[in-house]
Amino acid sequence: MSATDLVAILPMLVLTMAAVAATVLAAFRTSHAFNAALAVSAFALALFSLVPASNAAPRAVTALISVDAYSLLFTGLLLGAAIAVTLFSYGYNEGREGGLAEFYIVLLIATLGAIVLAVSAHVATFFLGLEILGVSLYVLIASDLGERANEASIKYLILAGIASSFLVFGMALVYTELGTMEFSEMARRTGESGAGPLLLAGLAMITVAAGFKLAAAPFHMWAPDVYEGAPAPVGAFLAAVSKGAVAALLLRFFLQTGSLALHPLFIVFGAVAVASMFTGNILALFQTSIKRTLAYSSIAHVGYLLIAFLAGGRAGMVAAGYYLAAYFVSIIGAFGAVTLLSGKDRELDLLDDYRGLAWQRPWLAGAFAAMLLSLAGMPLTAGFLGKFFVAAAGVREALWFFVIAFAINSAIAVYYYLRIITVLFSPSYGEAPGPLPRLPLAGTVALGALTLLLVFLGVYPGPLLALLEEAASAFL
Amino acid sequence: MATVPAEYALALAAVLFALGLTGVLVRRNMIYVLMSIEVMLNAAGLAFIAAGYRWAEPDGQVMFVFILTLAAAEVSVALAVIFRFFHRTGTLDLDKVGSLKG
Amino acid sequence: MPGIGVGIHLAVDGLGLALALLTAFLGMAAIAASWTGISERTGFFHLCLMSVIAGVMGAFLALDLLLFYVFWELMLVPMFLMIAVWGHGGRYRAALKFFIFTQAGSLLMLVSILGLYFVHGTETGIYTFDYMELLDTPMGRATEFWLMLGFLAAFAVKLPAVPFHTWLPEAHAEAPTGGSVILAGLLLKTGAYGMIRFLFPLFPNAAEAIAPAVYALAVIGIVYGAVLALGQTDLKRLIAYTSVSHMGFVLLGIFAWEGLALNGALVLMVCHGASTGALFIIAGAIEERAHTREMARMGGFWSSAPKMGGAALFFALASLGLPGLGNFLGEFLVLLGVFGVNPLLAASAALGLVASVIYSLWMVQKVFHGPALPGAAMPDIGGREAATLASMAALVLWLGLYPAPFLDRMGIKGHIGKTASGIETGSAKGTGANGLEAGRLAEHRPDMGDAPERQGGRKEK
Amino acid sequence: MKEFLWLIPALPFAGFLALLLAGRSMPERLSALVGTGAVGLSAIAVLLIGIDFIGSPPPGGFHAQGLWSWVELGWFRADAALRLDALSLTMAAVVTFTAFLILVYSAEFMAGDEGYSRFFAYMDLFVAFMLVLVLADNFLFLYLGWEGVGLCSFLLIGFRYKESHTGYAARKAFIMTRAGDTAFLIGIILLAASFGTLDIQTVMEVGEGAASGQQGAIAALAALSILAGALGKSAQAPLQTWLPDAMAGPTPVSALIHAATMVAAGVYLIARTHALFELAPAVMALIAALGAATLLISGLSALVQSDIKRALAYSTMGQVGFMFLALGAGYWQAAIFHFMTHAFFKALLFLSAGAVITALGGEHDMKRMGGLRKRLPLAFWSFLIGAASLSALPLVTAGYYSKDLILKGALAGSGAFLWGAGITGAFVTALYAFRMVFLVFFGKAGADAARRTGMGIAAPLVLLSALALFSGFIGVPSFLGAVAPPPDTAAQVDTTLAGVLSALVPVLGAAAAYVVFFKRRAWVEGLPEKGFVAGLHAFLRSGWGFDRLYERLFVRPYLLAARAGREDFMDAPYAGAAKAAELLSRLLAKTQSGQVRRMRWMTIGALLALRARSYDAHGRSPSSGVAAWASARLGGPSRVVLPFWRSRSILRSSFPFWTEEIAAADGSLKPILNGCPA
Repeated sequence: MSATDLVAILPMLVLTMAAVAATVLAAFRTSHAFNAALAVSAFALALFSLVPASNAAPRAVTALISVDAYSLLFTGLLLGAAIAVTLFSYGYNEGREGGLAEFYIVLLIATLGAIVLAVSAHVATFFLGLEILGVSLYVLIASDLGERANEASIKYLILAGIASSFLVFGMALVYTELGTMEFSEMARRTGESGAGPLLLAGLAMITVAAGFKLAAAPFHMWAPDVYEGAPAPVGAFLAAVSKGAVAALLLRFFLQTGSLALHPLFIVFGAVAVASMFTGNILALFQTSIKRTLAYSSIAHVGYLLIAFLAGGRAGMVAAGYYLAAYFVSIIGAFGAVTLLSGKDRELDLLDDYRGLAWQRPWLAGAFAAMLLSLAGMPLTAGFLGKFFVAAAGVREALWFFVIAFAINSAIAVYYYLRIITVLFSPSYGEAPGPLPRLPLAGTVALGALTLLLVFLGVYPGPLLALLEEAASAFL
Repeated sequence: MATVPAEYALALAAVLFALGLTGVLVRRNMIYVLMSIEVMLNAAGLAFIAAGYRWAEPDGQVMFVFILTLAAAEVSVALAVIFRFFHRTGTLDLDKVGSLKG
Repeated sequence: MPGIGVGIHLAVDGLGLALALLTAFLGMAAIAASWTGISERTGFFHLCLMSVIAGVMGAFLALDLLLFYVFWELMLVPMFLMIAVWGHGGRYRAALKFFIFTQAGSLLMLVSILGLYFVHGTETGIYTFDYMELLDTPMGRATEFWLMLGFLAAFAVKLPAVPFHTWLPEAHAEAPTGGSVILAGLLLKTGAYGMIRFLFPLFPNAAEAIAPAVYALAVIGIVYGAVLALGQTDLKRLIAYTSVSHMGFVLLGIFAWEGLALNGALVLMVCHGASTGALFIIAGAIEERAHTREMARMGGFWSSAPKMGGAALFFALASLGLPGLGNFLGEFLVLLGVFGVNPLLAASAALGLVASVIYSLWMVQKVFHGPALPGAAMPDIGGREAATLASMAALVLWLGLYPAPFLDRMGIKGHIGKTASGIETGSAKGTGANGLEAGRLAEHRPDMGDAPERQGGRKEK
Repeated sequence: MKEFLWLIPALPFAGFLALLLAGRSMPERLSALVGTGAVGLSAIAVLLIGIDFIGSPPPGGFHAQGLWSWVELGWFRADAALRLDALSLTMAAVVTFTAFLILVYSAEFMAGDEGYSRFFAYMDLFVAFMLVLVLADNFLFLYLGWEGVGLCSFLLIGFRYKESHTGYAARKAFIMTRAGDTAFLIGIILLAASFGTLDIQTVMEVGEGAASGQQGAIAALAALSILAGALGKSAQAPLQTWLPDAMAGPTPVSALIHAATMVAAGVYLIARTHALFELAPAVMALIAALGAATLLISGLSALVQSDIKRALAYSTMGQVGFMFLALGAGYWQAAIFHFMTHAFFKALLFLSAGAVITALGGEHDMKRMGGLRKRLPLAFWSFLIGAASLSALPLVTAGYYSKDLILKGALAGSGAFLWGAGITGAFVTALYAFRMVFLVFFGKAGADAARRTGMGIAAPLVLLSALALFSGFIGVPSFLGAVAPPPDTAAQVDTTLAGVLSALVPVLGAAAAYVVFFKRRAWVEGLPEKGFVAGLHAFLRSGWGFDRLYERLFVRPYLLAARAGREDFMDAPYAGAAKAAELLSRLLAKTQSGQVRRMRWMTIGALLALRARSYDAHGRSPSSGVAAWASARLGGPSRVVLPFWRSRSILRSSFPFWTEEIAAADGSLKPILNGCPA
């Protein structure tokens, strides 16, 4: 392992060292601000280290890790998301009981797991990343000591455990059939010999596991309960980082192995995409909990995203990448808004809590509304361009069935996003709700930045598109 | 040493996996469910070993070590969470976990 | 976004100019109408109003399909907020309904836009959203038909054509006055504009193929809207249904795709914008004063508010198509144009003229005439309202009596010159400021079958 | 002088504008001055232009004046243009003079009304539109005037807007005439589309030039639709029922609009386009038949009315029926001549009836009047003159000359049958005319007459009386004949007997009225209250039940449809979809029970379903339509070959069928074990 290799995996090294350092330092400095600052600076440093890493790219660091434009881009996205989540968490955790230092340490480790997924080029790293991420998430979800978080954690860990075992067993089957665990090699051999039943079975089991992590229907059942039970910033992390890392890996896996060209898998993923869209959207329609609504919405978004997967090719990859970025910004922003409004005792989660918010906190409500509109795919927001690229990829490949389903679902989805917005903008009547908590500075800054980014991505897609094109050329 | 055909090992793994799955599906006690998951994971490990054997590579065994380690980590965290649940409710019945729904 | 062939391409021609001017005009009217009606959060209201107007204006001027789509969507959110925040009782439902209907339509249009983009790209190698480039996209009949349907869905919902109109009465009834003015005056026009600008030029054959079905919808809409208008008890809902009826005429005029009918549709669009907008202003003024929209609780307002009554009468007359007012001219030209295409169609559409009398007169008499109800006294319109209404009346009168300047400058030129009797005159006018449309209209004239041969020989005067 | 033609309609319109803008602040006197003065000036203009026209006839017998280019679009062109010829001059003269006299009358009659200036504004507007109608050079401009007078009729019927029945009557009038007008508009469109122009004269020339074949059929169709418009406006069967109700308006309005001028617009329209009608003999016959029918229907109805104004309204329908009879026979000069005399004597009748009504404090019922001869001598004499002229008492009244001309024409042009109807109608006319005279002015004194009439009312009555008596001597027919000579059928039929009869019948009718309604009045009053006679009475009185018929046939179904549609049934599918979505959402929410065990099962179940699906897709049994469709769409990726793992059979037999794994999951290990070689 040469020095260049180390440079290439610098972001991961930074995070690892930060986690170790934070664990050690936790014995001496337990101030909340210090721990949060440490995490943020670690993420920032990791983000910054992408620059030297990109100079080393493309580079395969052993057979396990492949550092190229694609993985670097997703690493960057994940790190950015992690920074935002950390900033939101700071205000949220301030004044709450529980192991605060541990929270940030586990957050660092979870992000590390996510990045491992993004750079993974091998079944081993796939599994490793997924487990690091998963196990850390059990802790993060349970970081709130309340009953609901505990319950959410149990649900998550049991179902995730099942999913993990499916994953490894599936991997074993694939390995049995192909005799390799490197993605690129797997692709080559599949192309040579075609797909045997073991391979298909293995891929199907891997699909189940991935579908579970993505919270795609019909493996979505845990998601609303866990999102609702978990603390809001963790919800953001689950919806964005956890989902995004798996999506990044899956995208690479399928694009590189060409598995989606296999007819059965295409059908399976098509069915999953359509089912996710409809299930998510229809279930979201009449929810009264904001977090639950967002959870169902994120299920639907996986469905949209899968259409880009199905379209495949360069266009599909670019569309999926843009969509993910837009989705990151919007969903973290939306959860962030919930986080900012949550007081010490209670999260502001019920729809009714938001009545007339726009007249008391116009900027915050405006940002929240912008996030929701972006999720709904209105122009001038990142979400619109994301949807646009996905639809374009679908139309390009003549996936009419999926594109029409996509359009129908986008129209259905409008209902519940707008429902929240109408509540935000409705005049508050009856007794005035208690005074809203003071807005924490870090989170507010994060939300502001996200909103700006939302609009930037919505009107000026050029830079990100260029990056995505470059990423696509990494292996296509 | 008489060699066991790889298929046999794979079949055994499949049986183990199915057993674990059955346990996961039918048990209500969280600890048993957790154990069943461990069985499934280990079945997968066995399958890896069988596969590695088939291709005459150490990779399968390496994966088995990975699986063991991570399963341990998983179980430790899981036990902590489950313990807190037990502490709170006095039961390990999985069916009692259901206040979040809709 | 040059990378994927998206550009900021704005342009104006007669059609766009006419509608853009109407936008500015009605925008001012809407602001004037909201002067006293909106007492809370005025700043935000005007922000929304301006955004809608900007969206509409952009849609009228955009010549890049994606840009058009963006503007098209851009009007939705602020309009939605205007209804949802400043609306009346059932505002949430109405606002959501409005949004979901239009959004469903426009998403289908987006899919079609993308389809066109790739079809064009595959055929010519140029991937672009530019309208001028896309005009002559070669494509198969089936492809053209399906792509056209996507556009038609968006425009038919917005217009609205029966049976996609059901969002309209609710949205109108619940919106604040300014919102109703914009909604009726402008948003509906974007649908018609889209058909003229995009649907026919881009998909001439498909549009022609579906024309019979659209004719049927248009005629049903004319009659259905008019009949239902009479059944309403809510003043604003009544006016909304009259819009359905009138926009049926517009739809008919557009799909006849004939010079006279098209210009008629254009005149009707402008005048409908003004007259229906004015009626909504009056309804709003009544609501502000009498605190009700229920017609059962109105009556005898003439004694205390004769000016308002006179204005209502004037615009009701415009709405029923009194000659000398622009609406009549528009309807007449539409009927004249349609007659050349299908006489029976024109005759059945003319039923709407009878039906429109019934609801218009009933409305005026119910609200302003009759014995004064207890508490019916209310202040008459003030100077601001009077000036707004007068300027709208002037517009309607001008287009009704002396439309020549308007038609010269902003009319849709190009294919005028064919009648049922095959008289060819005046087709030389198709150039100049309207070069944009000129060639295309003539080219994509739907074949009128054997009608031209039927009646030959016309004695020159 | 002729270049000031535009002033004729412009002056009343200016009067309207002045009253509209400033009328509210004007004193009554000034309003009346403006309103009446504008029409008076217009009348003077007509007079001067008429003298000029007759003195130095323009070439071709007409003078056209373009005002502005109204619509010009490709081949289609319609100008706002005026045309003066003998026909329009006659019409304009009658309209302006009658209107002037009626307005003078109104200045006093309407005094004290709260809408005084509004009244004059509407009246001026009406006159302006009527003049546009009469003078218009093309169909579209004519239609402007046509609808304009309809509007004014609506406004003036509903003038007393606080009473709800006036509103109903006004609406009914507008809607019924609009039904006819729409047909007329379609006719206009037909003409424009077929002949490429809307210029009336050009259309006539083209029509004359192409008498047969396609063009002839178009002409007939156009004539038919023009006829429909004329029927509505002129209250002829079957569109006649609005006129009696229109009497809800103030009496001068009834006099001017619903008797003298607007109601006869249909006659003018047909006379103006007679060339077109001559191409369609069948339509001509229809006109004559409808005219005769209306004449009889309305005559018998007038006979049993008790409301004086309704009786006069039915009489108006009848007289217009006479005009239609003449038009149908081709004697349009006679029709216009009768239009003129009718305008005078009917205005006179209405105005004197108005004087009586006012004097009795608003009493309309003739049965409560009586014996007013002494108390209201002016009203009596003018009403008597009017009635005489209406009955066409020979030699001394103007009505005689015009009606005689019509009856002779009917005999010559339409045959004995319709002539018989006409002569019967003439008899009935005289009968009901003198019935009114006897009921109102003779017999027992009824209610008290209070008010004295002033000069403003007296002068118009006197002038109109003179016109009703002597206007028969004006040589209108020959003047009009200069435009187009009457048909030559006149020479072929001997009309001497007819002439004698048409002179005798009115006298007989008057005499009969004397006997029945004065001498033997008890006989009429003794008619049974029940049974057939009473039923017939009610039937005639209601105008032959047309109202009820239309109510059943059109009004109720329409209202029913409107009410039923209030909730807009087209919304139902959307509401249903929303409901379905809600239901589905609630149903799906049930799956989210939050129970971990159920989640596990469902996840596994889904996995198995997916596997089953993935095998179907191999083409063994494409069980899913979606899958098949999608695969067809995709053009099918490279077919997946299934190279089973060589030489090893155990996995092949156990794994391809994932259903067996379900069995394993269920605890039954048999299939796998069976597959193992020993």
